[in-house]
Amino acid sequence: MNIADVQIVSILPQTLLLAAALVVFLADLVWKDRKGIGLLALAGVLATFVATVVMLAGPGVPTFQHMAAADRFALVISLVMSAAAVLAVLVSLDYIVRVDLPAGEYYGLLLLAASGMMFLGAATHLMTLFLSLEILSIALYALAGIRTTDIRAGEAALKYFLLGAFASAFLLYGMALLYGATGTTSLAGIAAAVPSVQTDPMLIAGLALLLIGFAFKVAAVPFHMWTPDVYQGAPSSVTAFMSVGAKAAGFAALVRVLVAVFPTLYAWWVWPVGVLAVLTMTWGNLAALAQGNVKRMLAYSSIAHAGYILVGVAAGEAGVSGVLFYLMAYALMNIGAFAVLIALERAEEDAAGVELERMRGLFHRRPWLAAAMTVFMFSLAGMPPLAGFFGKLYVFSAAVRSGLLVLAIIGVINSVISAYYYLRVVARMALAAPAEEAEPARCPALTIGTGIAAVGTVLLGIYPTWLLNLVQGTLAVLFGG
Amino acid sequence: MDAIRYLLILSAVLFSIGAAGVLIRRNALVIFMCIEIMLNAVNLTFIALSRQLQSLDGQIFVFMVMAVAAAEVAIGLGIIVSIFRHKPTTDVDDVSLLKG
Amino acid sequence: MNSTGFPLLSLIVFLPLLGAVLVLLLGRRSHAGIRAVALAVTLIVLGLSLAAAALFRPAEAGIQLAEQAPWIPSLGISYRLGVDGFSLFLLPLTALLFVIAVLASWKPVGSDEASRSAVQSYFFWLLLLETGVLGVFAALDLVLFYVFWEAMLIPMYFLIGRWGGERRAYATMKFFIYTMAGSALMLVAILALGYFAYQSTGAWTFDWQTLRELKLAWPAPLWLFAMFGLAFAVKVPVFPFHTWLPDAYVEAPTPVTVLLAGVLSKMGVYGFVRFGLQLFPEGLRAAAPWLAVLAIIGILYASLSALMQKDVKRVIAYSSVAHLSLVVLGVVVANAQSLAGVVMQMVSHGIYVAALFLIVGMLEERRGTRLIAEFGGLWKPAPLLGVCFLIAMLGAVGLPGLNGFVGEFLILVGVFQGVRVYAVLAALGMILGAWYMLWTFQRIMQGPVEARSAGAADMRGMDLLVMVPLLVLIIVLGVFPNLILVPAGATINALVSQAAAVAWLP
Amino acid sequence: MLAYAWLMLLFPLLGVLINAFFGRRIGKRAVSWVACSAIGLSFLVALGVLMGTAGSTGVEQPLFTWISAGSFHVEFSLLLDPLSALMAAVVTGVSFLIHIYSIGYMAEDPRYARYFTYLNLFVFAMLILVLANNYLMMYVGWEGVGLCSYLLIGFWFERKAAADAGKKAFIVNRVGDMGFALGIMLIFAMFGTLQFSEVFRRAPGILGPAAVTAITLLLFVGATGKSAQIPLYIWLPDAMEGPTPVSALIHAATMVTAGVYMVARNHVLFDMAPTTAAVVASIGAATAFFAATMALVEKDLKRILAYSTISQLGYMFLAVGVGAYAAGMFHLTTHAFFKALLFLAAGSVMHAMAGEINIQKLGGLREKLPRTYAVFAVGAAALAGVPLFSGFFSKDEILWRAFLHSPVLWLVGLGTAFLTAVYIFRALFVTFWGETRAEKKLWEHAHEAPAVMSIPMLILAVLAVIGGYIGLPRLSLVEGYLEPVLHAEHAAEAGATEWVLLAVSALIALGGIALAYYLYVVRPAVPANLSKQFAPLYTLLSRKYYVDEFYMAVVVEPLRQVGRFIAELFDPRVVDGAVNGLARLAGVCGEGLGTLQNGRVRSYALSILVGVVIILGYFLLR
Repeated sequence: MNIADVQIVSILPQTLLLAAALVVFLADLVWKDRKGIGLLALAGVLATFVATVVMLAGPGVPTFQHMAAADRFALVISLVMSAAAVLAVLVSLDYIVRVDLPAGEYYGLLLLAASGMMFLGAATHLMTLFLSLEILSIALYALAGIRTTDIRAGEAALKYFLLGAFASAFLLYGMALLYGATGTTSLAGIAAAVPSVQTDPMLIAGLALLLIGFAFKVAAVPFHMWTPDVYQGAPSSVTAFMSVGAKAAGFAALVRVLVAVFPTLYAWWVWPVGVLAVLTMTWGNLAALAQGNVKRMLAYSSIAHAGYILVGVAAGEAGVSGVLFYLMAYALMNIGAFAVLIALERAEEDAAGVELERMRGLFHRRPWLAAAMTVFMFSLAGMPPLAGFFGKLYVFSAAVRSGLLVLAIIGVINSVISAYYYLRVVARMALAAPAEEAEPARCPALTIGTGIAAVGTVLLGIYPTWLLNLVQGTLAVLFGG
Repeated sequence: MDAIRYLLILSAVLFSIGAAGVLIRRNALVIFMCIEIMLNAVNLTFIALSRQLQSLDGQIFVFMVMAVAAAEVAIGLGIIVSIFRHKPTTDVDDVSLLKG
Repeated sequence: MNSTGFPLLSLIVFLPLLGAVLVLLLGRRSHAGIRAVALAVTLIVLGLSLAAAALFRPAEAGIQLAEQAPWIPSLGISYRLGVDGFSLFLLPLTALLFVIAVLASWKPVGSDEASRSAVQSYFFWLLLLETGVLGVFAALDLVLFYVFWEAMLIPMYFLIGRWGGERRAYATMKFFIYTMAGSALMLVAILALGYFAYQSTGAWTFDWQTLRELKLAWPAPLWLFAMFGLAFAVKVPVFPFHTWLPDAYVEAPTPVTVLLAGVLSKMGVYGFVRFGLQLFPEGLRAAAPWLAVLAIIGILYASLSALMQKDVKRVIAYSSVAHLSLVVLGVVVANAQSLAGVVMQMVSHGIYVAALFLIVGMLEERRGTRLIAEFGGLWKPAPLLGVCFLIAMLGAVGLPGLNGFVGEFLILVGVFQGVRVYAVLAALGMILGAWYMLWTFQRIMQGPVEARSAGAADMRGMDLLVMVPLLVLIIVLGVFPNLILVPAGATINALVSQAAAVAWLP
Repeated sequence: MLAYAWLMLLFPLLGVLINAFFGRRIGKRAVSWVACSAIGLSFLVALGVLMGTAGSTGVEQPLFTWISAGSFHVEFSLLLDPLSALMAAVVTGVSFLIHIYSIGYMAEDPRYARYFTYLNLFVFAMLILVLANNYLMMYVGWEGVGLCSYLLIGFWFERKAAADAGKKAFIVNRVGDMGFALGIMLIFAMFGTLQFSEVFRRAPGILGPAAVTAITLLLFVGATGKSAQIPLYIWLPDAMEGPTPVSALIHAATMVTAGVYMVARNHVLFDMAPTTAAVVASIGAATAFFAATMALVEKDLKRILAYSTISQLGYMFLAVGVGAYAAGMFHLTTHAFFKALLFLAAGSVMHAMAGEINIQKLGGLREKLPRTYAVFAVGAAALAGVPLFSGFFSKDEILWRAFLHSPVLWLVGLGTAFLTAVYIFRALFVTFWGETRAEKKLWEHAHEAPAVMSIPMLILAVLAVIGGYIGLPRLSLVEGYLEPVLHAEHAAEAGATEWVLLAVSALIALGGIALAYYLYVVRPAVPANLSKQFAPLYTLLSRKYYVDEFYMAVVVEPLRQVGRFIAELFDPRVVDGAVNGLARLAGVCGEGLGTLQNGRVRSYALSILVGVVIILGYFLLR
């Protein structure tokens, strides 16, 4: 093998992140400035972001040894991921100092997880799929429990770890069965073999187990039970990042496997995915109704959003671009919402997240922060003209196009239910008298992060076309040629 | 020819035992070991299939799985230790502050 | 761009948005400046909308002043605005009522100190709302329409929730969720319609004019109409989807109630015509008997309910339900007279109901209560208030010579041409309407002078400024309804022939 | 002159505008000048029109297009023909006198300008009603006069009774108006136009018997409301809460006769509908009799006159019901004179006695108020049908035509005439004769009204005497004048029968007066005994046959109960309860799901495993 054929450029964003992670780990040994390390990490993710943008604009690149692709699909996922990572680092800069987290481990693991997520989005081989999944998972297990001073963080990490490993085992088993049925571990190979072995139980079972594995990662009901606990127990900045990144990565893999590898079995998987979608959004929304803790409510809300995205997945080929758009919109609004929670969070008493009552009268104390939160809440509720609305519009239109009108209907009804609990947050901020509370944190990075998320949420709503053009037709090149 | 079938069944049984163990046992360490059983059952499947298919992919996969499993052990033990520092127990049912 | 090459409608729709931004840029303490900006912007919008009405060529039935630009081409969503004779007068009406609302907000609005001092955000939301409402009436792309339709809820949420009465939190949440639930299915219907277009033409489109030409296979029109119709029925509201209304109307601050009743309720009726009758005449026809029965129930039910309300604002709120139910009945019947009546009544109702709610606001301001039993004999200390109340009330009661009559009577004539029993039942609303209105008027304005009302101040200054234009319009439109009916004539004829094409009523 | 007919409308309108906007600033004197000259000028124009239209079949004068909605095209346009001209002249003439009278009567009222604004507005609306060339415009006037009636009855709105009465008048009228409105709709549905001339021209060709009966009945429902006929008469007695000149103008002379005018205007249709005509005549006769009985026991002088008005309106309907439109219009005219006169005289009594109106607390007033007494006596004689007074001629015309039509109707009419003579002279005797029963202070204070009040009364008294001669059976000015419009077939030349009937009714009237004289002057104790002897009947009469109570119990209360049920129970609990229940259901579901989330990692694993089994099962068993 000639070194020139390795095509390292195909995995440039991931590699950059890995490199940045290493630099951060090393720098931590000698540099005790947590902000500085954070800025270092920020430089790394920004570089990744720029690289992704450049690659999106540039000509296509071949795959990385058929293990990972740099197709538009993967690059858009990278874009989402690096945007999420940029925001996550921005909101963490002040936060980890406040709650006293070790900077090196924190940023290193964050970058590592981000790299794993990007790899997952690009993976075109069962091996890369598994490895990248584990990279991101293991990094996230550790991140979830990084706040060792709090037992709830440990509990979150333990639950995530045990259940994650448990689910990984199923995924892995599914891979083994696919390998057995088709004789290959490359997705392209499997896809080529599928038509000839269609009804082989081994193949079918493999598909089912793969679906289960990714369903766990994206927190689809009934594989979602870990989500609220982990999201609540983990440090908020971690939750922000993983609720977006891990979900996006899981969906990227799910879409690539289901839509690109098993299009001929669409009739087989559309119903389980559809049912998962219905269960997921309904369960998430209903359970969120009963939450008094905003962080936990957002955890359930993230389950519900997984349900909406699953509607797009169930739409098959037609839904791919919708899923990508939704992921981007979701990344902006959800990290934004967590950013506001982070600003409100105080080191000790809010370890398990900010209670709804703490939001009282935020509009009077910090109008811009409250305004940003309002944007995120309305966007999450799917109100036009914000990003969340067009995300839903896109996935539901795909569902309609694929004849899944029922899913669209259930989806919009769910949006209405969700509006109630999002509005409750707005109501506490805007309509209730301010509580006598300490000032929320002020930090330029956090403000910038929140601002970017808010502006992005609005812009993506008013003029979604630029992103829509980007995600359009990604399927055609799902294997990167 | 049947050998492969036996091997597959064996690994499926092993996998099920592991899964059942996860559900039944309360000790975090034991649960984790059950998961290891599941992973190894998959490894067995890979190896059997690799032999059947005369392809190396499966065996490479097994190496990867073993490496990953090792990493998981490291992180898992770390988490368990970190909890143990707050609460001297390894019973997973004892750590259920987060719920609802 | 339209034939004049000047994006007049866009300017009308987005100028308030610009004003909202301007309001944000002004200092939070410069209340006078904020008010001035709001007033200037709403006045300019009013002027522009009148200019639009003047530019409108009455003889033509189709869409005029149309504008178009690509927006989200990948989904076939574009930016399209336009008006026809049906929607033409809704723009000046909206613009006028926003001017009135701004004037009515000259004194700080709100029930507590915090909200009263939040002038900046109040006007920000108010101007944003204006963009939303004007957008609804001008949008001719279904998705764009939906965006305006839903987006309008956000400012409304804040306006009721922050500056409303005691139970504002409950009312605003209910309003938001209820109306959002109503329009949820509309989104699916819009998407389905876009998909049908895709199936038949190979390209997604949400262009209203293209979609009109779409031939839909039965029963698609019925289902689509039902999904659209639910949204409109909630917005109007049609019985039994009306229970959000009393809460919202009552809890909202006066200027917002004026807008709710004057403009927002028209959106539902507008929708029934624009996206019901014009897009799915077959669907509306099939649903017509049901809708007609609901409308008639609405008239009688709301009238009887209004009769026994204890809070004067609730009386007017229920009267609004009754009056708009009649308008819906007019849409359902869809003949030349009833549709002319609908056009007329939409504007008329907007005007007199606005006047009535303003008066309720003034009553509340003077006495700190809205309970009818707490009033009495107010006409003596406040003669002007009494006269204004009287004229507005008579407009609402449908006294000939005032604006409420023309629309009501035309609708009834139209309904009578269609199904006579409907007309007879609906006409009972005339009697009940007189009853509850006069009784309310009597208990508030007449009778022995209630001790605490004896020193009530009469209207002056700003009170008169907001009221006089409305009262003048009540009379002018009652005497010269052709100001509206003639420009709308060609459009109404086209609507009628469309309805007749699907063999409407016997 | 006809070309300037619109001035008739303009003057009162200007009066309204000036007094409404500047009335409080320009002073009472200016207000009365504006108001009275407006009506006076209007009256002059009306006289001109009256002369101008003589012999004409009608001229239409379009002013502007009011409503054009497709085929629904309504002009605002005046119809000038003898019928409308006569009515307009009566309306403006009587109004003018009453305006003058009001200057004195309302002199002390703080809301002087408002009063005259309303009064001018009333004349304006009434003229629209009268001069309309189409149904809808007539309806405008119709409701407009109803509004003014509402405002003027409730003019002293601080009194609950006044406010109640105004509201009652408006709502009861609305009931009738709904019938009128439906009639208009039916006409439009049949003809596609609402213009009188078109409708009448095409009616014979278009309308079948059922349709014409329906239309005329609906129109008549409107008439029963405005003209206080059974079953909608109940508002008129209460309407006496208004200032007395208002009662004279609106509730005696003009507005309440609009129903008669409307039927006459639509005589083409009513001629085609014998059933309706029979209904009109019967209701007219019944109302006439029925109201007269109630007047017998009433103690309130104004209410006696109100019942009397109802009764006389019944006569007019009896007339138009039997096809004697000209006779109806004739009686309308004479009634306008003498009933206005009676009311003004009653007002003069009130003026003198500080508002006291209960005849049992008056008495002997002829000493103190000789002029009032004289004019009241003239009015009473006219009303009672004393020969040579105006009422005698017009009433006999009606009775005669009724006799030709149906002796039963004639008999009822005759009975009513008798009762009329009794009750009005009872009022006269009790109020003006005998010893006074008034409080001493009031009695001493009593004084004759100023000239501004008595001159209009005098003019009316003269008219009440001579007004009848324009319609002498031989002379028949009214009938002749109205001939071009009404095409009344000349009934058989007045022969012996007519003279006999004339004599009979004259005797009946005199007999009634004699009875009243006996009962209330000669033997004042008898009535009290009678009322004790026939206590149930007396109670029935004095409680007005319990009709108000009946309506209250059968219509008003049930509706209010339904309203209360909806407003307090059904709407918040059931309709809204369903909505809130749905929301609560979602909340309960959410909490239920929360309990599933028990925090134990092994149950989470179980959930995963269940999912695995189901999904695997689905895929493998599919």
